[in-house]
Amino acid sequence: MAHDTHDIHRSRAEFEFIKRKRATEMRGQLTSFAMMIFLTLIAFTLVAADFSNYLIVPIILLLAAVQVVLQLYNFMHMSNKGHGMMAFFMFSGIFVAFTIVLTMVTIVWW
Amino acid sequence: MSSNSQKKGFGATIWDYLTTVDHKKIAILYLISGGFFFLVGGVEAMMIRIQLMKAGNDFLSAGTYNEVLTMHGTTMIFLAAMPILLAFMNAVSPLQIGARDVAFPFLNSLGFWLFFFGGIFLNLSWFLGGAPDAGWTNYASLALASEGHGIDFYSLGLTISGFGTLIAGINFLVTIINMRAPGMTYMRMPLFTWTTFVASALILLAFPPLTVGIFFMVFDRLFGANFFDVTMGGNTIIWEHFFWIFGHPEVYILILPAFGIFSEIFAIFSRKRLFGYTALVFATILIGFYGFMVWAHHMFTVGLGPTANAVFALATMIIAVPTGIKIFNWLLTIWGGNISFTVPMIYAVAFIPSFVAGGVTGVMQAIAPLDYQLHDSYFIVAHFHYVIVGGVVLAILAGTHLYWPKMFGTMLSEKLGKWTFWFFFIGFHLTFFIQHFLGLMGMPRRVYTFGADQGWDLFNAISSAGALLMAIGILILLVNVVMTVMKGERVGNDPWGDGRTLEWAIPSPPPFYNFAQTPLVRGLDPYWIEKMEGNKEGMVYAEPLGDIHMPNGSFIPFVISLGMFIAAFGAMYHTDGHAWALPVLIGGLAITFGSMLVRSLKDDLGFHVTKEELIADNERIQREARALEGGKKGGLK
Amino acid sequence: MMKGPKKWRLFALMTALLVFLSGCGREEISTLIPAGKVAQDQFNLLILSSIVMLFVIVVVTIIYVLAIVKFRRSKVGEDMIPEQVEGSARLEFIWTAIPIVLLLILAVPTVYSTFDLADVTAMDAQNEDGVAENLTVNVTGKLYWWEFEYPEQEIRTAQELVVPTGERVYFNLIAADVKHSFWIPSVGGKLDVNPENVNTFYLEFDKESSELEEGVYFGKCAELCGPSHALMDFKVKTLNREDFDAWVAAMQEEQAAPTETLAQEGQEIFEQSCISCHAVNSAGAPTGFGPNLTTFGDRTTIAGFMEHDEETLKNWIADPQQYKPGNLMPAPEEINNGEPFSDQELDALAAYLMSLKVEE
Amino acid sequence: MDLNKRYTPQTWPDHPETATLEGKNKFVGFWLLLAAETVTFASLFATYLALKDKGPSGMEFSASGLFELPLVFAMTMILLTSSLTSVYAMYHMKNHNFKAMQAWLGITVLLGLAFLGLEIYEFNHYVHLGFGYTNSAFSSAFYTLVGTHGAHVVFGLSWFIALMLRNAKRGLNMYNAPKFYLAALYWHFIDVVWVFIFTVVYLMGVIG
Repeated sequence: MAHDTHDIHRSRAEFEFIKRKRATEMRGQLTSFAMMIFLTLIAFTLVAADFSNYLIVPIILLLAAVQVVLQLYNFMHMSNKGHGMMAFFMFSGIFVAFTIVLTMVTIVWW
Repeated sequence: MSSNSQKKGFGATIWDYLTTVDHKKIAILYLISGGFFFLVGGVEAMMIRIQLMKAGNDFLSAGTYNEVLTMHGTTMIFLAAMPILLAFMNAVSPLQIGARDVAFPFLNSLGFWLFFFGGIFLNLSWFLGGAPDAGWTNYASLALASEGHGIDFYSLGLTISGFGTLIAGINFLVTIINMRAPGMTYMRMPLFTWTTFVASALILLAFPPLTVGIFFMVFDRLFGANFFDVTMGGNTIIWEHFFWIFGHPEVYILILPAFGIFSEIFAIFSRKRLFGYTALVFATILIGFYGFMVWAHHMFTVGLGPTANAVFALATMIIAVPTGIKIFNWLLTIWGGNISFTVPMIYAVAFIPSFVAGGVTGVMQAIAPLDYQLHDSYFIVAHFHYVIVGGVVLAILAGTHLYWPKMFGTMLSEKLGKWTFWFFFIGFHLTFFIQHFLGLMGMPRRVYTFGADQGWDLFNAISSAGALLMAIGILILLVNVVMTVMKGERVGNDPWGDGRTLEWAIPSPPPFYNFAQTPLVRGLDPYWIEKMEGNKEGMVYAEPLGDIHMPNGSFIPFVISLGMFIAAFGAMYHTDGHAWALPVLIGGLAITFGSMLVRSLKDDLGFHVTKEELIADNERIQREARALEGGKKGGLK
Repeated sequence: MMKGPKKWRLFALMTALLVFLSGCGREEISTLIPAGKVAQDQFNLLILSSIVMLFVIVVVTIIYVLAIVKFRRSKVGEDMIPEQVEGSARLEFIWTAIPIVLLLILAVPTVYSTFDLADVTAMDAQNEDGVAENLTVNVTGKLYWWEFEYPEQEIRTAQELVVPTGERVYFNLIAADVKHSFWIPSVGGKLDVNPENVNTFYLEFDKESSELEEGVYFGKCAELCGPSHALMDFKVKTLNREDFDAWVAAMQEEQAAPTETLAQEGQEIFEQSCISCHAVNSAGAPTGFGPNLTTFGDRTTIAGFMEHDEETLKNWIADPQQYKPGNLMPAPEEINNGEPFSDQELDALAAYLMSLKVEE
Repeated sequence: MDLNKRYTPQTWPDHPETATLEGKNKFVGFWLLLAAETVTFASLFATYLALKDKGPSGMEFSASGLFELPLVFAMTMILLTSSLTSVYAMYHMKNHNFKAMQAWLGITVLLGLAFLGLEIYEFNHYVHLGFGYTNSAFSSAFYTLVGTHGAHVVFGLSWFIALMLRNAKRGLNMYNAPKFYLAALYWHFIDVVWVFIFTVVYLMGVIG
């Protein structure tokens, strides 16, 4: 377990570059946030506007799914390098989750 | 702490095991407690067979019989088979990938103690007013109707031990993902490590549904919820689904590590690399994947409708394909090999026909309309005992013989081992083969008695006789263990002489830091490669000798688990209106969360084994090895 | 070491012989002697799958025996290092493809039969007069006994199902308390009896049960339902259509009062202590908490599993818990002003109950 | 590992959460736990969907008549915002700016507390209407699903608070950086679950 990190010494320019990169990333996160708020607003509006259920249900589920993707990939960095195994297990989990929900809404009768 | 050769007092040894975070010692703890529960479950099995040895027997009353059958199933699955497999995973997997320990030594210990206290809690039901009596499947309508606290013991005990198992699963996954030695790519991992990996993944995703289902059961029984209460809008089929969404992967959680053990044995004792390693790995992954898509074949007669039944019937049949791939690859592994019939190998060889028999009856039951006849009859009892005894238990017995020298540094007697084998193996087929026919002759499972006018007497008598032979076999094994411990003859690194993977490259038992230097892996079966190339050093190393960082032992896992154990009593007796119950519940939780808080607030950075200590330790090991060479050779060569 | 196995082999052979000799079980209850279309279909699937599986076992056994005979260390030499073969794509393909073909052979009849056996569309079919074309029986599973209601005929009975031969009989199944499972092994596979929904299926009965040694088929509860799960048996009487119609007609009539004095005495006791749970008239609205006793004298068993004679009946009434633990029938003390029934009272009750008959 | 080793923004690694083996283990293990949590919540959702509006005969409550959207809308906005503030905290963690990180975490905790307060108010309100936990299968499933989420919020908040207090004097080091990171991941996951709760339970509940 002797894998402690080696010391890092960055040049000034390198350091500034990383800082800028992070700031750009952070602006991206703000955009994601804005989108989440926007999607939530749409969902609530749809329900308030009282459209047909057959229209609303798929749309709001889709909106929720998009939000989850934003959270996972942007806020939780699942797209970053070194997340392959984690993504695999998350998707396995989502697959099992989906199966369970499908079961309970179809073959547990009435 | 730096040397395990020091003689310690009895109390110090106990304390050492109570606080250990060393995966090898935790393996021993799992083996001992799993072995103990295996004996308990075995006694329960014998009681079942005594009761059913003749028509209208009155050895057990109806209610007691239901308790015994429930506890037999629950104990064998959750408290015996799984922990013993976890023992081998702990003892061997980290060594096989060249790691110094598991990823989370502290959690490893916590996982064990949670399992242990959960198991003790469940078994205390015998002394505290009656054991659970709704079958290990604990179907909701009967479980809610069951009086007394039996079902509460079941739910709370399995909740606690289930957390332990989940923790163990995550631990092995992370260990295998992050801690493989340099050169140990995924496609060079020994098959036992692969099956550990896939079984852990199944634990990760299958235990949550069980936990949720059991939580519903606890809330229904203790806190007035209505998940399964039909009159309040509840639905008992929800329980059945959750139980089997967990229950089917659970079968693979048990059988995959068994496959792994047999894969190792076939390769070692045929002196041949596994035939079709890649296919075996992918078959393992596929079996794990299918494990989640077939659970409703346990529910064909529930009335889910023909569409659901047909879909699940077809999905179930597909599993036969990867399983068949495995069987044929094993056959081709021994084909052209140099087979030595040691005790582990005899078990492995006996496993193939037994498991094939269990597998084909599985396919028969996948045929949904046929299953309407077979379901809940003795045919299914025969089937799953063929799979679990013929697969998992044979693997456990084989693994005990195979890894005993690696875990304890001594060798179980081959002669007694063969006696155990013959008694157990013949007893097993005698007990269960005939039960297929009992099922076809109309005998339902889980009956405490049967009338003499139904033509089942003879076969039941034969079945009971077989159970007796199995019991004799296990007794011989116990004698074997005691004699081996008493004798205490030490063995070297590779007592079987044909070890192929990394665990055979280091002393038996290994020093607490496992590898003084992390080995460099140059292919599949790394130790075999070095042996074939005549490497005198044993291995090629990936790093120079240097300080090793190791975790400290800790008593906190024990205390956390104890807290939950205490809290469970509070929760259970709370419904009886005892004034002391609520304080006990709160007190237990306070112990648990308090010790968790202590753990997170106190920095625990571990300690270092210095280079000098390693060199001294290595010299001691060399000295002992020379002494071993000089004296009578240990093991067989 | 070799002495042991030889003896065992002999023993195993004898075991196999015994299995063979004791045949396929009893006609009343064995799935291996099918007595109806459903059981026959399932039996055919059993045979088909057994043949396919036997083929697999034979193939594996041949390779396996050859391997362990040819390549044992005593034969190939102590120091022989075998060639480290990696695998073979062609072999992998073969043993992937052949099982898939075998499974396809099984898959087709599986799917067909699954849908065929679940087809209950004819259940609601009516002829021009609005009378159902097919017989439907509503089955209710209760703690350790079965209730059979014939909704069209407006009759009900318990413990002994009476059905006509040679036609489809449809069943509605529901549990009144915990989950049970309805199974007549020699006539067809089981179906669960759930507390929250009605399950439907059909069975066909080919043979009149009077031809059987015991005169009835045996039915079972196949789902663990409590202490007396093992005793939750029922019997099935199959009659030809004519006899069945006669039976229905007899059931629909008002049952006559007993003529014997002892039985009349029994009736009096019955009407004081038992009538609030047990109906003795088949027709009309459901009455009572316990099994309907209209046909008690016609039955072949008491409580579903015991000898049908007066001695057993008296023992049963005197202490039901001893014979069927956990059942809900009260002890005599609870229904007879705190007193156990005297021998005389038991005699009278037994005589009365045995006189309850609709068949000749 | 040396606890006393001091870092500056210049020497602070790019990914402090995975810079040590211990950190990397925690990181992978935690993601696996989240996968298990996904299945756990799916089980709860599935049960809720199966038991939605199910109760004893004559039950007076149904999802469409019960839920109050404005309150839920406010809760959603609060929790979404808290997810963003924890992203800010992690941004400063990576820049090795301890004070800013603590400040943003503080805001996150306050928002979380506000959410929790509203949830308690909501439950209390329903109970006063007569919609108690033991009323029906529907009520049991509803409270268990939403309540389990609430319990996760409580645990997440306790985790944040413990970390902040514990490390207030120590500053950031390689030992606690992974812990902060994982706590933030946990918080995002809680948000993900809530997105589904407001969609599946509340929005789909209101439209019946």
